[in-house]
Amino acid sequence: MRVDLGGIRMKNPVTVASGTFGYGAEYAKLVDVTRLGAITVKGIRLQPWSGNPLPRHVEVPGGMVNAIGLQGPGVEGFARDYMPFLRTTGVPVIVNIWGTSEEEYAEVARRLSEVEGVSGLELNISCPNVKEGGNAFGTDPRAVSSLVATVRRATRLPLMPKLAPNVPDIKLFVRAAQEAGADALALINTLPAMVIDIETRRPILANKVGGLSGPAIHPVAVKLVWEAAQVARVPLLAMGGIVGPDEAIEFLIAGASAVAVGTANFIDPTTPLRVLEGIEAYLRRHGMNSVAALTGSLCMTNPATNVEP
Amino acid sequence: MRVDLGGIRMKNPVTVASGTFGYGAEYAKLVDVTRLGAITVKGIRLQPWSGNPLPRHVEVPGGMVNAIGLQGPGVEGFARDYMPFLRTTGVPVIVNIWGTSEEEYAEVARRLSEVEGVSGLELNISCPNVKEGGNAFGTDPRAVSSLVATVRRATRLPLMPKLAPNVPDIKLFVRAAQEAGADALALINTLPAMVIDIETRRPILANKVGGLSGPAIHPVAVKLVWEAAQVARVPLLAMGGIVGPDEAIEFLIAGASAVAVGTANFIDPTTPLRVLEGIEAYLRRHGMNSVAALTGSLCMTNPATNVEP
Amino acid sequence: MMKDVTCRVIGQVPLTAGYWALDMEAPGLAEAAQPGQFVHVRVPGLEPIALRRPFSIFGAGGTTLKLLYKTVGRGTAQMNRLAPGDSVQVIGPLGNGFPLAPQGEPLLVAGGYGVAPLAFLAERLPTKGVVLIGGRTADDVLAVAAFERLGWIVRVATQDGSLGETGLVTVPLDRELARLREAGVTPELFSCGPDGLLRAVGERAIQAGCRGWLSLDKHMVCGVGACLACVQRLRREDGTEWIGRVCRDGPVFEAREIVW
Amino acid sequence: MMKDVTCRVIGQVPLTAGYWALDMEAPGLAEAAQPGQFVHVRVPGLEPIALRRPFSIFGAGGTTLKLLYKTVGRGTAQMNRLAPGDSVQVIGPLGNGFPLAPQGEPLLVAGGYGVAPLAFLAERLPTKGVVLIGGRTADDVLAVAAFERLGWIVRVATQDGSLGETGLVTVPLDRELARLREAGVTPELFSCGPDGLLRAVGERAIQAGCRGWLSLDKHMVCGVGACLACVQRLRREDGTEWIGRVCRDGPVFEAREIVW
Ligand SMILES: Cc1cc2nc3c(=O)[nH]c(=O)nc-3n(C[C@H](O)[C@H](O)[C@H](O)COP(=O)(O)OP(=O)(O)OC[C@H]3O[C@@H](n4cnc5c(N)ncnc54)[C@H](O)[C@@H]3O)c2cc1C
Ligand SMILES: Cc1cc2nc3c(=O)[nH]c(=O)nc-3n(C[C@H](O)[C@H](O)[C@H](O)COP(=O)(O)OP(=O)(O)OC[C@H]3O[C@@H](n4cnc5c(N)ncnc54)[C@H](O)[C@@H]3O)c2cc1C
Ligand SMILES: Cc1cc2nc3c(=O)[nH]c(=O)nc-3n(C[C@H](O)[C@H](O)[C@H](O)COP(=O)(O)O)c2cc1C
Ligand SMILES: Cc1cc2nc3c(=O)[nH]c(=O)nc-3n(C[C@H](O)[C@H](O)[C@H](O)COP(=O)(O)O)c2cc1C
Ligand code: FES
Ligand code: FES
Repeated sequence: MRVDLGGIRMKNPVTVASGTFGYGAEYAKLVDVTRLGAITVKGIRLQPWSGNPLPRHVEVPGGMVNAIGLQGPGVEGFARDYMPFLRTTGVPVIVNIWGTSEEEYAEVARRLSEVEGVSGLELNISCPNVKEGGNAFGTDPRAVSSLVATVRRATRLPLMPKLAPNVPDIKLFVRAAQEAGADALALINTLPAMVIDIETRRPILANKVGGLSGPAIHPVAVKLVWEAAQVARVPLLAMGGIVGPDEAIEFLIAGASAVAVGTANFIDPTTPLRVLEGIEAYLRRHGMNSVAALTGSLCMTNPATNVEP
Repeated sequence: MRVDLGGIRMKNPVTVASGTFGYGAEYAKLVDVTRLGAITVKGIRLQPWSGNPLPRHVEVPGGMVNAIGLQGPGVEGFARDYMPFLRTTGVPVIVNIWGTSEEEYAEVARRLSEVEGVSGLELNISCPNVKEGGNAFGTDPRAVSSLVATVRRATRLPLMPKLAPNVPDIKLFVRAAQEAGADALALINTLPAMVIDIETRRPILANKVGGLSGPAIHPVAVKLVWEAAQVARVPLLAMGGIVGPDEAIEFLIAGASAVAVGTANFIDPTTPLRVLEGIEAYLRRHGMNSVAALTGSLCMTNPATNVEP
Repeated sequence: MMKDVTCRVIGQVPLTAGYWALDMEAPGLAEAAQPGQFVHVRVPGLEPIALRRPFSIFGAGGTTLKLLYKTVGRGTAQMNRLAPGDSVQVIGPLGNGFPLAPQGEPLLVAGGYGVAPLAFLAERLPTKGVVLIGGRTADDVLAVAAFERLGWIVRVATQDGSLGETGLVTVPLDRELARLREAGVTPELFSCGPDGLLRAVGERAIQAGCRGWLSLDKHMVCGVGACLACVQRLRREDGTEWIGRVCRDGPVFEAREIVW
Repeated sequence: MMKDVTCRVIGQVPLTAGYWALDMEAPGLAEAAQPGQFVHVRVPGLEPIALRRPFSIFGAGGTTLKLLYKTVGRGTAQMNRLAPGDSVQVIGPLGNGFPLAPQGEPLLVAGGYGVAPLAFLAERLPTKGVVLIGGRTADDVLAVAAFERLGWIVRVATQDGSLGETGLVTVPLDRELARLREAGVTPELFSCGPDGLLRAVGERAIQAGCRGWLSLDKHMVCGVGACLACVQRLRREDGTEWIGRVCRDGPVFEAREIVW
């Protein structure tokens, strides 16, 4: 079940999605986090950041919309308060990072490179919930290229940009990121979304807009992962709407090397382990001896059918 | 309840989404279609078109993914076989049109301008299910601009481009379309999506990819409608995930002048009429005497709360 | 004339493993139902936006509508929970049924839950004949007693030999056809089942020079012809082809119409 | 120590209009429960991905976990259907409860379903005192008998005057505080209810120079501190501010900690 996610050596292909599993410690009493392939933590910028006002989330059919706004303790706070526990898990730690300028991203990467136990960086260039940083960087291939190149120079850690889903052609971004030195790619982040309270006629989220996650976005994510896989020369970490093994296996077949469980953690914290066991069972049942055998195994020829209209 | 949708005079703000209500006649035995604000028919190109092989749809959480592929009878077939019934309804008929070249779009528009009873054209530049035409036109503002200008020259009918949702900045497309002569704008079309059968490891849809519709996409649609309304000088027709009055009212508050019910027709064909009655009741309850009072009434200041983190 | 009716469940009974017979009060719908037509069911308990499920009409008498269904997925599994008094939204009757004035001696060929429309047909046809029922195992052979009660001769074939003769139902079909041919009787075939069976029945109808009415099972969305999810390439008498909507133009087609 | 437990419903009873008391077998969870802690309930029958709903622990004895809830939306409406024997996934006990060794004379102030944690607290506090219950109408006044059975003095205020005195619960609160002040007794306030009430109670605690324990009701997602949906700006003793997670660092805070 081993997977090498662009230098992040995972003992299995299942991690958690940034922002849905805190800093690993919060769920550790409910889930054996040492069984995860990696732990991906909430987005971190250089300094502590207070995020958006409340309400920060709203439930919608098929998922939720959130606008947490990347609240976090900053690099120092993270290293001091959360890394000690994370190191005890023995599991690779992927840190999701962001900034409001290329320099900030680079500086965060530089500092985290010196923190013991950090295994890789997920570059968040696709958060719909902050004005600067986030989605603005992620929706212009040149900006992605320039940002990834800058951060690349600042660290030797495996670098995994997390692409924005709200683009017409994800392939441009895959190429831009990998040519600029990305070791892996993560997708997808939440879809920009909005929910209005029709009685008050105000947006429910204090931030007005937020990001849609959960099963609602799964078919969109599969399409993007599959499309990305057409041109990706680096491994893909897929996420978006995984609630059990089936959605994860879809991602692997579409071309992902590993998967991350997000929103489902909130409802059933054992989801990542169920997904893991389900993938194992699937591989056994289909006589496959590695995740790699499943990755990108999508067969594009339809079976002979009488289905031509 | 009257609404002027860029020259399409609707007696109320509720229509049906193209492709989900056939050519009006199919549901006429179940629903009093004469009560609709307009009837929007399935996409039509110049010649008959056979669409995609089967399977053409798959059910997913929060909706469905379809890849019908714009099967249709062509302009002549439509005018001959379906317009006679539509004319008897006395309801404005909006024809959804497409082509594989600017010339084809223009020619379809030209011919439909001569068909009695056609009240407006919805320009489908955002269908994810056909190779040419559709989404390719809709994701490049220059292509949109050029196409709309060309079709504009071909017809005096109200022209309503239907924008693609999978773009980082919908405002560019709103501006491009209205500057090129659009009278109204429709959004959103389905989100590009894919579903894989994990046992056969094949895409479920014969077309491989399709479009996600239903409640799953509603918060995404609200965000895009709201954003479009920031720069739109023409009325907006909003759709995506309406299942009852509430989702429709959200769209109106976000800035739409009218709404279209899509996927929900398949589950409950009375949805458009329920939506209509719900909007009426809402206006009454809030002492508003026109739909226009609701359109764009979103209040962006949050109530004073203790919610700063 | 199709209607959107709120039906009340009268009751349902499990038949063989996985198969159920469901009776509902469907006033205004049941009276209009013809054999071969179907209904589109909004399964209570699925998410509000779950698609409707299509089922052939298994029987209709007075205001009672009868369905026979096999539990194959989440919708039918949910239907297992329906209890007397429950409300179910049903659209129907939909589509075009079987012709009820056959020109030949009726020979019915059912595969699995394909017996459903044929049992209703057997009830309404003016003449009785033979019905052939095929299934994988004995569990897939339904409604034998119902056909016999109506005076039909039933022959069963199962692939595993657990009921009737062993093998595909086309084996007794070919025997029946040979018998009728020898007797100089023109048969008229009526079939419902998986595509493979329908195709085989259709080929035999063409070969025998008789009419063969096939009820197609396509995944559906709207059920009324509005969405184009259920299309089938068809051939007109003049040989030109067109694309029909199984829900509206079918689900019953004559063997020669279908371009497989 | 929080646990993810499959609970079995023992039963539930409707209280006043819209309010229910729900008892479940929660082995491993109930034993550890402390007043002021809460549980995170996966409501059966909602879509699989519906968020969990947080509820204060209304009582815990042996392996039995008691909740008291008000029907306010689709989750709680669905909970009304829970029947004995049903399984419910529950995570808990979560958060930090009330201190159980008060320095002053306990004075409890409940608003609506805010009685839930206070009733559990009343059971576990070493000394009895007065509990003030406020509500819009008589229907919003719960658990009076339970408090009285435990030896607490109950005073009720309703906004419409349908039970107890008319007006906000802060009126009897001010009277109680005056009485205690005159008697030279330092009170210790414990409150749960809507933000407006908590704020009013907190202000009075600060004014009276006593401790005031407030249990906050914030919308939650994870319930364990992982998502940052439920944050609250807080003040340390040294005056510096920080952002706490109500689910993990609360839901109970001392009045002076909270930056409203
Ligand atoms: C005209 C017609 C008549 C039918 N009559 C009967 C009948 O009398 N008895 C009976 O048991 N079944 C009948 N079927 C098949 C029945 O519709 C499916 O078995 C049922 O929809 C499966 O639903 P599910 O949720 O249990 O399965 P799932 O596989 O969970 O369903 C997923 C989706 O696929 C569709 N689907 C799955 N299988 C089929 C299928 N075989 N045909 C059409 N759609 C399918 C469902 O409607 C749903 O949209 C008929 C189908 C058609 C088109
Ligand atoms: C720590 C804590 C303890 C609570 N204890 C109790 C209790 O003992 N008894 C009781 O009746 N209620 C209690 N509540 C409130 C209870 O959680 C909500 O009433 C319930 O979640 C409403 O769910 P719904 O689906 O019926 O409402 P909906 O409005 O349909 O819910 C929509 C979403 O909003 C959330 N939500 C709605 N209202 C609240 C609220 N007041 N607080 C938090 N989230 C909310 C829901 O959890 C859900 O995610 C408590 C809340 C918190 C945070
Ligand atoms: C509450 C919440 C917080 C999130 N925070 C972050 C974040 O800090 N950085 C980031 O890159 N993505 C963040 N995401 C996005 C997720 O990592 C993930 O990409 C997305 O939720 C899709 O997966 P899902 O559908 O399984 O939740 C967050 C998502 C949620 C729901
Ligand atoms: C089966 C189906 C067919 C569709 N056909 C068309 C079409 O021909 N032209 C078009 O512009 N949009 C088409 N659409 C998109 C809808 O008009 C609508 O934009 C979309 O479904 C979102 O609305 P909904 O969520 O309410 O369904 C189709 C959608 C569905 C589900
Ligand atoms: S199911 Fe919609 S056209 Fe047949
Ligand atoms: S609910 Fe997730 S941090 Fe409190």
